[in-house]
Amino acid sequence: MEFSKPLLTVSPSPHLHSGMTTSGMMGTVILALLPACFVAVYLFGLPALQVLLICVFSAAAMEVLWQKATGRRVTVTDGSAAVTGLLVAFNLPPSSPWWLALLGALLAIVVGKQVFGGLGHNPFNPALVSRIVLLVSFPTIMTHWSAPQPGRFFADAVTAATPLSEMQTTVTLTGSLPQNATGFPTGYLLGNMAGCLGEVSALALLFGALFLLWRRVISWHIPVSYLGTVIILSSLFWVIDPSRYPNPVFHLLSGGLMLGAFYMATDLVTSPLTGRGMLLYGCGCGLFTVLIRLFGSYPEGVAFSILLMNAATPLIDRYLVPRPFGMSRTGGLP
Amino acid sequence: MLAAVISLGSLGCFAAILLAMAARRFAVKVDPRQAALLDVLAGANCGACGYPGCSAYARALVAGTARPDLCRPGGPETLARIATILDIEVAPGEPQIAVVRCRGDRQQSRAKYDYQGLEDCRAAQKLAFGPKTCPGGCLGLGSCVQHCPFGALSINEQGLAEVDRDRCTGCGLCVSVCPRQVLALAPAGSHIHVQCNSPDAGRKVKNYCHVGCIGCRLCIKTAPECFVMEGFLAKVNYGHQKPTAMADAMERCPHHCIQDLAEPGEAAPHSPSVEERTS
Amino acid sequence: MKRRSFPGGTHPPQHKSATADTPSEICPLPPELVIPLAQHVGAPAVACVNAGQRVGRGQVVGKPNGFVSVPVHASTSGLVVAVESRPHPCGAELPAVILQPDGDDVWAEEYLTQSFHVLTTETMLERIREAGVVGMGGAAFPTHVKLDPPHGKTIDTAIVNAVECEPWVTADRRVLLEQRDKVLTGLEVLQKISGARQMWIGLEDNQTDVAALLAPHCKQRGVGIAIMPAKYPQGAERQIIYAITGRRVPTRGLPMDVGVLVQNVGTVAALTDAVTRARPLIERMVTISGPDVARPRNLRVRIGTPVAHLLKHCGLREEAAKVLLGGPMMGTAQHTLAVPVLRGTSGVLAFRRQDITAPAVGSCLRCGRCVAACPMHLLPTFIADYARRDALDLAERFAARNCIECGSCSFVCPAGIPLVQSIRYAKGAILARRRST
Amino acid sequence: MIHLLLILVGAVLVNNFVLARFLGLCPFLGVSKKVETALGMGMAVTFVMVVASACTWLLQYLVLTPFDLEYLQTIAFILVIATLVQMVEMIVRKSSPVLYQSLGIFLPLITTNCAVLGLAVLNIQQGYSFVESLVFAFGAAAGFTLALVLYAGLRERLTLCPVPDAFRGTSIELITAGLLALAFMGFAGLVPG
Repeated sequence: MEFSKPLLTVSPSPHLHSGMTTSGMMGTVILALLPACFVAVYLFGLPALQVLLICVFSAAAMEVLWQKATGRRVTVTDGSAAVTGLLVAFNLPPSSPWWLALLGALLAIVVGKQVFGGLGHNPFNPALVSRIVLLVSFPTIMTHWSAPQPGRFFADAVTAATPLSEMQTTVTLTGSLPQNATGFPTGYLLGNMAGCLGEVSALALLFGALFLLWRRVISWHIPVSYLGTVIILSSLFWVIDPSRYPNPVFHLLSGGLMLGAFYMATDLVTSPLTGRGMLLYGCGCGLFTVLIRLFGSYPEGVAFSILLMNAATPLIDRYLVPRPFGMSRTGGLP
Repeated sequence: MLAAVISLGSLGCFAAILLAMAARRFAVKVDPRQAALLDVLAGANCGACGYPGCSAYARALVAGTARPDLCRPGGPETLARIATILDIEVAPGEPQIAVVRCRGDRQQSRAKYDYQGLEDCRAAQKLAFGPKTCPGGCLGLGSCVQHCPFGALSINEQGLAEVDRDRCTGCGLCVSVCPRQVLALAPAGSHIHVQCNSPDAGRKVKNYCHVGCIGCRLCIKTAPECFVMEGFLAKVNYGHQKPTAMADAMERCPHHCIQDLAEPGEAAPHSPSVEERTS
Repeated sequence: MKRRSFPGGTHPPQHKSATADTPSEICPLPPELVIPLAQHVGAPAVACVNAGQRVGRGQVVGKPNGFVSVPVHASTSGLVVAVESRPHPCGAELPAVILQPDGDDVWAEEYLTQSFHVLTTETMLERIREAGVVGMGGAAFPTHVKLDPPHGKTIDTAIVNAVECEPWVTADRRVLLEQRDKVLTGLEVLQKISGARQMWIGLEDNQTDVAALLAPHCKQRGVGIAIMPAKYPQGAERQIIYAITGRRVPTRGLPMDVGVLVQNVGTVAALTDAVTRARPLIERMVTISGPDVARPRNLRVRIGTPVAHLLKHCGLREEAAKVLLGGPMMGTAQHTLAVPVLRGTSGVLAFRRQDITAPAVGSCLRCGRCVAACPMHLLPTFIADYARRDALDLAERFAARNCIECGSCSFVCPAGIPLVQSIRYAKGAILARRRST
Repeated sequence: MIHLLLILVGAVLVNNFVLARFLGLCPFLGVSKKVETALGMGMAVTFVMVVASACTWLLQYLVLTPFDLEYLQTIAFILVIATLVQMVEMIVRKSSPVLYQSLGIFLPLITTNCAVLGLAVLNIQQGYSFVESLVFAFGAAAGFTLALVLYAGLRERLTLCPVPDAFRGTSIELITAGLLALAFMGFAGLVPG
């Protein structure tokens, strides 16, 4: 009597799958980030390429090492470590030393993600955790910016200030805005400013973001509510005192707002699940970003505000539960 | 110095009066036995007693609405202490242990279909009543392992559940979790068990399992009263065990479903106390 | 023509072209019919024939048992071989009448054609019940019960559900094209019994050709055609009601609570036979399709025909690795091909080994796709997570019991988590707990 | 008004008692397993803080300063706070046994909670007026509650995570708390002074 004849497969319904998998989504994100990568290398030359490569590969390597060491299934092929690595690189100054890039990737993968149990369990955006830890630990290196030198790959770095830090310094010293923050700096669209490796070219980021929206990897809720809140709030201040507060276009294009709104705040794991939750989350991000940029002692508030709203995500998910279809308004959840 | 003493003294007096008044106004009575009970309960919050956690059970005990012998992980020792606290008399029950009543692993028994889905027996049982042809066989997807609060269960390489006799406290949680009642509680002192749970007649069992009970009654003929039939399935009569006769029956069982689960180091396949009480 | 839909849902690939425009064929009788006594929601019928007895086509072989129950009929004339337990599509072995066709296929009695206009509602309901008409979209709920709402509930809108949102399945489309007159008469019967003032036929926008064919006839009868975007699960009762009428069926309620009656196209066609000719429901349209089927098509199949016979008739490319009854989103996978076609079976789909590779199960990304897809506005990932941890209270608080098990969440989950299976388990466990307390 | 608002925002966000001043860490780590409990604890602390700062302010400026007894500040404040907490405990126990049970040992521990004493002392050090000190107390308590509830939400999620064995329990909770504090660093400088 032999029991090994081929059997029919029985599985629970549904028996179809959309085909969109975790690795597929991560691959799409990487594709969307590529234009910004090219722009970064074009603007900042070889050092930027070095930072990008170190971050991506060390993030992947860290993930493999950690999962091997803790005896878990190695899931580096899902691409999430590579995405994290890329985003870490995007959040570093383009001329960061190699060890900073390495440390950043390590922090993101280990402290940001794996200690919580890996993909899907981290409460905070790993790349931002790494950025903030580095910013607090190495304030000088992390605020040492170089000016973009388009197409000059081997040029020596020229120190420059980011538009936001320049604004902060000038406002603190003189009480009014510097030259560059009073107009509508459309030059920033193409990346003609100093800043983190990946945040400088709003156009390249927007291009990738449209791709992500089209592929439905991210939904419109967070970017729209985030950017909308920033625009409304900054317009409000600008109307009150245009000589003291910069216009909304400056807010949108300078600093990491585009990167934050489309790629960091929309991080699937650390943002709310429901549409309403995402809207609230985006509004919170926008509010804190403007407050910190205008009144805080840090020139840039995107990273902090997203981390803060990450912390609020469990509460948002808990209290903004959608009303089931057909349940009365008064009924609520039993 | 004097000012300090006076001011702090009067402040203290004032506070004392305030507190005294509040204590009277907001007095709450609590039975001190409840705290004492909570201390002696096992503290695993396993829920085997049927209450959501140890403190709920303690409250029910004090209220007199719960039986005192429900804390299985605590065993007779806890029972005795509960009895002391509540000042009641109880007879200690026999400690129990979970037994896996199936030996039909992948080689020995027929699979009904290829299962794809959650690693959970109860979910799999809902798909065409489980991926094994035998309606009583262990599915080996580990629902019991996930639920055991003491880490006493595991799924072995052949895809069958296994009980670690040292860790099992006989709380019975796995018994209630298993969708096919493969796991059952038996006296911890007994070592010989019928390791089959198939309700089907022998003709059917032979068709899907090499090690299932076929209801041949050979064990009952060899060791009368030590075994009983329930439908087509032989069971050990735990209240009436004779080790030698049972060992004989074990030898003669054509499908080897009567098994001695004693650890290699352990002595007799039964405890003398069982013998004493039954004789 | 309205064009509305419902919030949520997904877009699975259609795969309908293989069978959509091929005329249906009559399936030859199998050597043995397995006619289960439980083919509907409610109490199973009780066998009223014995082994060795000769029966005519359409003869009652199982008597209804209670109000929510319908009789079961012999699908052809022949010899009752046995009344015994046989594999049933639900997975268990359940009592069935085993019938050996004699090939003559003669009706047990003559059925006369009669206009329904002269019949009373009671007579019509009785005939519907005697004919064993049940919901043929898959739920198999006895139609006479649905048409006879308790006192105090009035029906003002009747909807014929021709939204076939399950991929591959085209049976309803073929019924609509080939049995148009039956469907239209059935509509009138439906209107007369329910007293509905508004009548709708609901179609997806991939069926505009059917809509165009129906339009003149519907206009004549005052029946509206509602075209809805092709989206899954547009054909689910609550979703189609919302799309057409804008009414939301209360969570614990039924369509009749908002004055709506929904009937599947096949059921409506069966109503005509039942009422005007008093003929029992012994045959239905079944789509035989799937990547493994060599000659996919729609067949008019006698109830009780084993799946193995159908697949043999249509041919398999290679040995089937997975066979479904119903559509791929809500159908059930079978562990044996001995199971018969029931009144509620709309499709038989066969898949090869390479078609059924499930995505690797990872951990939840919290991407919210399941939330966006859920037509019931639930949080599938939360409920499934709580179900896996046996936190039934939390699962219930997040309205697990409202899940309609449409499968949209599992379909879109990038981590390949079998969400529906977990939620289904939670639903069962919650119900069991309610019963025990 | 602006001035009071700044004090409030400063106390809630910028100089958050838990995440920036690191006061009251004991209940922060102890009573944050569930959001409901955290909210209850936050309410209790808010009540104690506001009443305590009123009492201690009055005590300071009506008793201690006029009689040159400032050196008794600490002990007198502790006495007042201890009394208050005892009363809160009795009231909670009577009015909400469930909350009492879940707050457990941490209710009496508010007595020795450095956050309450710290608040009373800070009030005097900053030279706040009576109204200012009340606003400051409320802000500090709201900040404490905010941090506690945020942290409780995070911890509820943590219990569902397959954290590596080495990091289970307090270890991962402290990492989370650290990251939360890092996020709050962004508020630095938001309110001058």
